[in-house]
Amino acid sequence: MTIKISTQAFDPFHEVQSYQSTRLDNLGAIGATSIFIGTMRDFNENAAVKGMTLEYYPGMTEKQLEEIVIQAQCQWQLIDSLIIHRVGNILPHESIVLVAVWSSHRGDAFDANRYLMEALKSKAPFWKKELLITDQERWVASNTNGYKQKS
Amino acid sequence: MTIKISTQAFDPFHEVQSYQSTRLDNLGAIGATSIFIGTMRDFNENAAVKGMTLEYYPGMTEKQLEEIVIQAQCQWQLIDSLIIHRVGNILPHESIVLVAVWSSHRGDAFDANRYLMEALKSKAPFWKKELLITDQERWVASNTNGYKQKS
Amino acid sequence: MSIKVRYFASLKENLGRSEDELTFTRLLTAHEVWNCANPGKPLPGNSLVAINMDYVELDNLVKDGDEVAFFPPVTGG
Amino acid sequence: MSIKVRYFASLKENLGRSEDELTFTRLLTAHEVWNCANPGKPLPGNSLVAINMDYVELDNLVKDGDEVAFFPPVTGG
Repeated sequence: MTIKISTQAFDPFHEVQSYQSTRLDNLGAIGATSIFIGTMRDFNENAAVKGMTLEYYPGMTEKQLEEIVIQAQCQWQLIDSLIIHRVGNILPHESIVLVAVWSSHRGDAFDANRYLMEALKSKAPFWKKELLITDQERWVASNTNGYKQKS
Repeated sequence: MTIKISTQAFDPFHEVQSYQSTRLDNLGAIGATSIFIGTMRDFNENAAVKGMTLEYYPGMTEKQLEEIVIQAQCQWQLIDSLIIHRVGNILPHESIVLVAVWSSHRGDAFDANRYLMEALKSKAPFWKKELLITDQERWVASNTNGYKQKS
Repeated sequence: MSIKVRYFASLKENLGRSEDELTFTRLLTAHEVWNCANPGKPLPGNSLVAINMDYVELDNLVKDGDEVAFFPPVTGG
Repeated sequence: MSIKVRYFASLKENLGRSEDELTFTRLLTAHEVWNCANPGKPLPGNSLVAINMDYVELDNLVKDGDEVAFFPPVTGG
């Protein structure tokens, strides 16, 4: 399990590939890798967005993420997992979050990845403030529930 | 939508990154990227495996994959998707399948990716024959249902 | 009526050939095509059947020029 | 009893400060800590509360040396 808070832009593909080649020693057991990348859009709730600031609670954020990963490890058989979350000033197209899960079987990889993302979005103390192209600033009010079906 | 059958080993991270940078023009709309990579393990059903041959039905395989993607596009709002499936002789650690889905929202990306993988495994005509370390060959009998909860 | 029959994976291996070109004078179902092409060898119960690369049921009728394929459960991904 | 109180995101911005160091002579709940630190400013109804970086309910008691944090719903990911 590795959790990183990144103040710099990161390349999610490079991070996953590098983690896989340097940190995982039982590659032969890996049958399934599930990767989720959350990216900053240039729109949100009907407004054009030109930037974002991500605040967090140093210490608590890492602690909550670790607890989330431990919960996932209790529920699914995982070989390893990597979470990277960006903080600070972010531009459209940049990666906000990466969740990668390695497992022997796809069910575990898919379900754990989904769980990690939903738990992260509901429990990890991060807060987004958007800078609109009108130069108006606004805090994002709350995260949606990603499991919910859209109408 | 892009579907590739690959007779050569492929690097899934390179493929996704290259597709994203050259084929997707509305990057600002992408909020969620879900990637699944199926990799050849060095074990299966309690036996050590040293190689695999993947047979397919040229023409029908592509046709079925296209229909699966069209079904996914009807059910979820997707920006683009990429499926690459390996055929021929494969070694442990090599990638067998890549499914990447780009969307504005994570629910669509997660659900569509999962659907594509399950539909691929139940409908796309591919057949695996394993070469065990004992030099015995055996056809894989059937795919499991990845949605089913393990006991 | 001219029909192309194709076999894949373990079915192909067990039959020792990958395809047949057959001519019939009457309409046949996919299952009858199998039986005529492989007398005395029942089609394994879990087999899948496609006509012109679409999945069909065993009792689907086969038309002139069709490609009928028989294969075991798929195991890709 | 010495308590550190922290505020994040819109709460911090609305209060105009990120933390308080408070001293009390009796046991307080997290909610009472807020009220003592911010008299006349009710805690917004959707606020979350943590003591020593674990989520707690508003009526949880705060101990000497604890760090109490108040913040709006989280919006990461």
